[in-house]
Amino acid sequence: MSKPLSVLEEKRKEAKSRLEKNGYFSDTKIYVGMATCEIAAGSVPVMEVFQNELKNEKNIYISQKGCAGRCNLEPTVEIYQKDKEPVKYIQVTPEKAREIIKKHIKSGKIITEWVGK
Amino acid sequence: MTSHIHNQEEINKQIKDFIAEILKQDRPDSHLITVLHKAQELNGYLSREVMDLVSQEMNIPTSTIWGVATFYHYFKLNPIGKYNISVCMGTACYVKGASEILETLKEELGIGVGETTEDMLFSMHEARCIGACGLAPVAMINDKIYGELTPKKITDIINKLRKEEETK
Amino acid sequence: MEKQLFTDKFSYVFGDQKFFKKQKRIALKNCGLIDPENIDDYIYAGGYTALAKVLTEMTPEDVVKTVKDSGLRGRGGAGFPTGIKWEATAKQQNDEKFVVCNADEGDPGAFMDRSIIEGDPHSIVEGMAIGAYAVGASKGVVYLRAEYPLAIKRLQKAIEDARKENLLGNNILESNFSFDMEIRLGAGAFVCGEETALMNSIEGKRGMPRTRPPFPAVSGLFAKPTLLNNVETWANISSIIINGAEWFSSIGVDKSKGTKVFALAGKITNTGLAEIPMGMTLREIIYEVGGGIPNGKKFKAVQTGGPSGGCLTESMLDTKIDYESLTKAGSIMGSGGMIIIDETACMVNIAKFFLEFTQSESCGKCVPCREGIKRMLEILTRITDGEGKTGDIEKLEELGNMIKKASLCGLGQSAPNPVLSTIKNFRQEYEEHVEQKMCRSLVCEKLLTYTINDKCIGCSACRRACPAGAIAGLPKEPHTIHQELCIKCGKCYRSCKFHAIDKTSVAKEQK
Amino acid sequence: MNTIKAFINDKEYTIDSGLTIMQACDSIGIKIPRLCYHPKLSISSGCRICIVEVEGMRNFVASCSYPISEGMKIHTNTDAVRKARKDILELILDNHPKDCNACVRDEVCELQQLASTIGLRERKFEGVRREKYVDDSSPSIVNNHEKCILCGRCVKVCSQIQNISAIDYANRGFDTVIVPAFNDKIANSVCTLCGQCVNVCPTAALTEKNYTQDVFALLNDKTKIKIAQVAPSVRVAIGEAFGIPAGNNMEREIAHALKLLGFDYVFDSQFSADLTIMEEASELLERLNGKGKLPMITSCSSGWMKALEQFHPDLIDNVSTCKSPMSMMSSIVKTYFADKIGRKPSEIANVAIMCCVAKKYEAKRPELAMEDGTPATDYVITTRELAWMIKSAGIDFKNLKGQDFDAPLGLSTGAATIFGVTGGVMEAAIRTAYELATKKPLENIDITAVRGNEGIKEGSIEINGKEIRVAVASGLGNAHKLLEIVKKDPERYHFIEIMACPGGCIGGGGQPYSGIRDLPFDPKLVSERAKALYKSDELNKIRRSHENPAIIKLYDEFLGKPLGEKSHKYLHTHYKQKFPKGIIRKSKEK
Repeated sequence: MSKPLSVLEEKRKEAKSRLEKNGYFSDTKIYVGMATCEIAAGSVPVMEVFQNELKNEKNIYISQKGCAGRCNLEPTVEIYQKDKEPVKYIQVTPEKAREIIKKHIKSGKIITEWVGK
Repeated sequence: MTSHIHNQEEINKQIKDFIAEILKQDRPDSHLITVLHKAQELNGYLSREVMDLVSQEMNIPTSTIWGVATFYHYFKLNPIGKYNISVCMGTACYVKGASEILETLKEELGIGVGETTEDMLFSMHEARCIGACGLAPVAMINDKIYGELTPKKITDIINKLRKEEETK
Repeated sequence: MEKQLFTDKFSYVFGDQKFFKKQKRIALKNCGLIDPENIDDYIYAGGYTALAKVLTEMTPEDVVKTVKDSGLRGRGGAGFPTGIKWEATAKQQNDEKFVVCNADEGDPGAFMDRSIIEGDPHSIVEGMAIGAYAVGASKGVVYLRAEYPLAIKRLQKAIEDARKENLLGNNILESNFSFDMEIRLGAGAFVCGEETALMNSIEGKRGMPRTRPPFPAVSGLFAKPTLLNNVETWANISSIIINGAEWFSSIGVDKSKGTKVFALAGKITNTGLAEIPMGMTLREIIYEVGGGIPNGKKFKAVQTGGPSGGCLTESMLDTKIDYESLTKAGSIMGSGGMIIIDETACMVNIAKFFLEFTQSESCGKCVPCREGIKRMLEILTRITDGEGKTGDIEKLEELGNMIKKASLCGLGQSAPNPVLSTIKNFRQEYEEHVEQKMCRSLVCEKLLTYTINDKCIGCSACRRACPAGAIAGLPKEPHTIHQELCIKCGKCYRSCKFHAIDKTSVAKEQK
Repeated sequence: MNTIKAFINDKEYTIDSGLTIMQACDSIGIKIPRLCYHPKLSISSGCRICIVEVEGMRNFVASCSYPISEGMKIHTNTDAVRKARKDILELILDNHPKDCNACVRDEVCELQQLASTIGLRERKFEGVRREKYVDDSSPSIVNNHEKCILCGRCVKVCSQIQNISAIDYANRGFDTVIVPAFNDKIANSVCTLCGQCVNVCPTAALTEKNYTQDVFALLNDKTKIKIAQVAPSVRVAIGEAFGIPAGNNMEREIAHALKLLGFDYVFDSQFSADLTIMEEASELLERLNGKGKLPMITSCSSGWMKALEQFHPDLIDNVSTCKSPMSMMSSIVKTYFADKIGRKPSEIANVAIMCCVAKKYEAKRPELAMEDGTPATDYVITTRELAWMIKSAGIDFKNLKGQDFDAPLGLSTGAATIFGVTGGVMEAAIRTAYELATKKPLENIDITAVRGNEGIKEGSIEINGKEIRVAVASGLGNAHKLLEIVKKDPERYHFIEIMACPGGCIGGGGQPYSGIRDLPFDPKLVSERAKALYKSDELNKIRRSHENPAIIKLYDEFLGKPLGEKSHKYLHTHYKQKFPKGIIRKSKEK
């Protein structure tokens, strides 16, 4: 009986459609690190900046994420844009976040000096 | 004062309700630590009265409860200050100078580890690693983590909190 | 699912080639890539496929065999073969069994468990459900540190979401298998990382270890057969099920298969979490993944295994990271703390730090640990205070070896390791402290001499700070320290903003 | 039984399977040194003294808990083991005062004995010690933390045997202490002062409150008439303190020794035990006739009385109002007897020699005081304390000729003798109650249903066509269990005997440390003591309390009749709820 696997396949389809509804497949995706360590380094106000300043934007998906393990570079923010390589900003502050929105998200200009290598 | 008494009654009632729920489950005794967490959350610390209440409600001897409460660092047996400072003494923090931070705080606040200032403003504890090693040395004041501390930085933070209190 | 793994995705997403390229991410496969509070994200990324797979096409015996064949060993410290534990628990006949996740991450400086639960909580739920299926358990408990509020919140949400999706509860995914789990909070006791102490704590008691046998597989939580693994171990399970035992055992070396997550901390450029395949050398992880020692300082030692581990020196940097090699070199794998120590650290002081930790965390049940570690700490304290006596080092060794062999649980059995391994590798530093009353790293305050150099501008800050009245000098004129009055508290040094106070330590005449 | 083969010190043995290494070694005559282990209590393996080497194991193994298995190769006496044991013992002693000569347990200390066995000859470590703290708040038990080695036997006996849980471990690591809840004093805790913790303590951390100096001072006080009384179970245990095998009744030697110590009169608590039976049997019959609550529960055990007030206040009306034999005696001495010798009560001092430490507390109960507020019983000393006084006064106890107790309060029956053993009060009461009610002799006065070592016993007897159901519990843990049944089914029994100490008074908290080479509170020892009491009963010509001529005379001359006005005044009392309220852990079901 292949029941559980097929049940899960159904669930995966449902999950996908829910994600879709929430904008998961937008052209721009922003991931802000929100683990304890990231929060300690100041990621909550950074998240707030992205959420507040982009709340009227369509086709942008903002999500939290766990810690990838790069403690001394936190808070980190990744920007995925369709057909482009992801960009990781490190040691992001609210001020930097605003700049990132202005230059990178809205004008497509990566701020290379803030990008982790 | 009446408001305080009323408040205590309310706290006791919440603890009782919480225990009543626990007692419906399997092996209720095993939830003692859960209940003590809840009681501390509601009451601020584990007072004798609160532990007595837990004992009567859960049918666990007070000596057992006292044994458990004194075994675990997390349980506070005395009222704690408005600002509860936990200095992380994890290895990463230690290697990067956590003991200097602790010494500075002792001097600045005039209290030792586990103590509370007379004005009930600050309590100080040593914490095990709070998992912010990248920012070592760190301290947690209530829920907020302060990283990359230096003796000067921590003194400034304390003074800032003091000022805030004065202006209130 | 493709076997080509996660690691590439990490370097793709994060860049950071040097840090990620040498890693192999299995336990951390989703950490930093998905939204931990969204079950859809996990399911969409392939989550719960392993659970569905075992429920669909594997018998419990198959699952146990797969885990056994994979060569996975416990990631919490001792490195006991996981499959053997599973087999032993599965073998027990009992109407009630438990699976337990040890998330009482206690080693100071290790935080991979927190990171996994905060970054990928469903991997634990899924791993435990698979384990429960394999051993015939219907209840799971995660024993989680109360100091990790965010992890508690995320795991709680994961459990609730999984229940809603029928990934926990009765007849999971319409199979005959039912399983549910709950979180129990610790309350701040390092010893509760020891499995029997942990079970006592879940039972609401003082977290004191029990004697073994009986082992948990026979009589564990509530005296029922219990399968207990740590967070990182559970996080490996779904990948092993999906990719097979052979795939997992192809990673790593000899008796140590797969990967291990290390928390890099201390004097290292890239602090953080790195999951590396077993068999990598210490040198590779420190200098390549970790980026070496910052500020141009010299490497002195690497401490692995937390308070139960040991310190390894420069000459041991080519040691491979696997259970046996680390043990042979005089340390342990432990839960994966890796503290890099540079030349500014005093090894006697480091040993004292770890011993202070274990001494304050001893539960007090058995004599060797309760009384013995206290005595060792007293001896170490007097050594670092300049009051060491000839023979003290030998006493430390005698006590340390006895405590290791006679203590009741793993805490006591390993507590002397940092002392014994530093005596072994840095005996000269100990001897300098004892015989010459000198600390070459300028760490042990009582062995220092404080003097004022010509940077002094006469601000008097040090004079005011000195509790012994040992500093004299007129305002705006260079001050001096009267050595015979100095109590070596270091307050002047901390109070000076002009780097005008020097610390030195020189060999005193031998008595 | 299945057997296995194992090697102990290189010799092969066939051993019953299912044993621990320690039990296996015991069975072949090798006694591994041990400290925290106690066969009646759960095993914690904390002291690590009993470690052995097992081939193939990296670490030492605690023999008390490790099961022996087929082919195991065990070494109990290698250099490594001996050295480690020495180090461990030294660590214990480093945190223990070095005042053995000034210690009340000098020469009867398990720790001291162990040091000698292990051969500790040098001290290497030293360091800070546990803080000095003495809790002498209660009149019965003193807790000296400085001498505590945290073996935990007291905690276990208090929770596992007595189900009182007055004390537990608190704090942790080096700061661990054993204390009542909230670091309270014993006097303010739920402790019933039964003294079982004292019995199992290997050191002087828990001892009775010692009144020997007061008693010596009293004996030198020429203005007082000094009167001693001796409890039944003292006489069958005191010999052990002088190396006389257990199970010898030394009552004549005790009476002689007390005279030599300077007591003016030496009376027997067995006399007042007979008196207690007169009152209690009558009270039972009254209650059976509808006057008062049933089941009636005995009241002579002081530890049980404190447990009643703190743990079972709802049963206060079920408990007999009779004072204990000790308090009856003191009362009668200071009234009836004082009159007889023409002295004022204030000129008389009563010293009770008891097997019990709770009796020290009973003596201080205000409700038992004389009319002027002074205590009826001036001092209570334990069997242990008396043994020490005898030694200290240079009395050659073993070789005393012996003498009788003084008349008239020294004459007793066999029924009174068996008060010292669990079931004895019940048996004595039935003998009298039956005959008082039926006016016929009881055919078989050995009521075996209530004899024996079991914690809970039950039986029944027909009195005037009515079945009287009785139950007996010894040890407070068993008492709680029995009372749980009673609370659910109040009709089940008519009469219940409860003794706080396991085995009854012979297992009391004041009995001699039962030979430091053996185990304190050894069940075998307790049954030897019991046998001696039953034997004395058997040998006594008078075996029914109501046939004691001195008792009959006492009623004639002074009291009138049982439950009469004077009886109520001098022989009965009352109880009331005390705090803190105790918690009884439910016995585990399933």
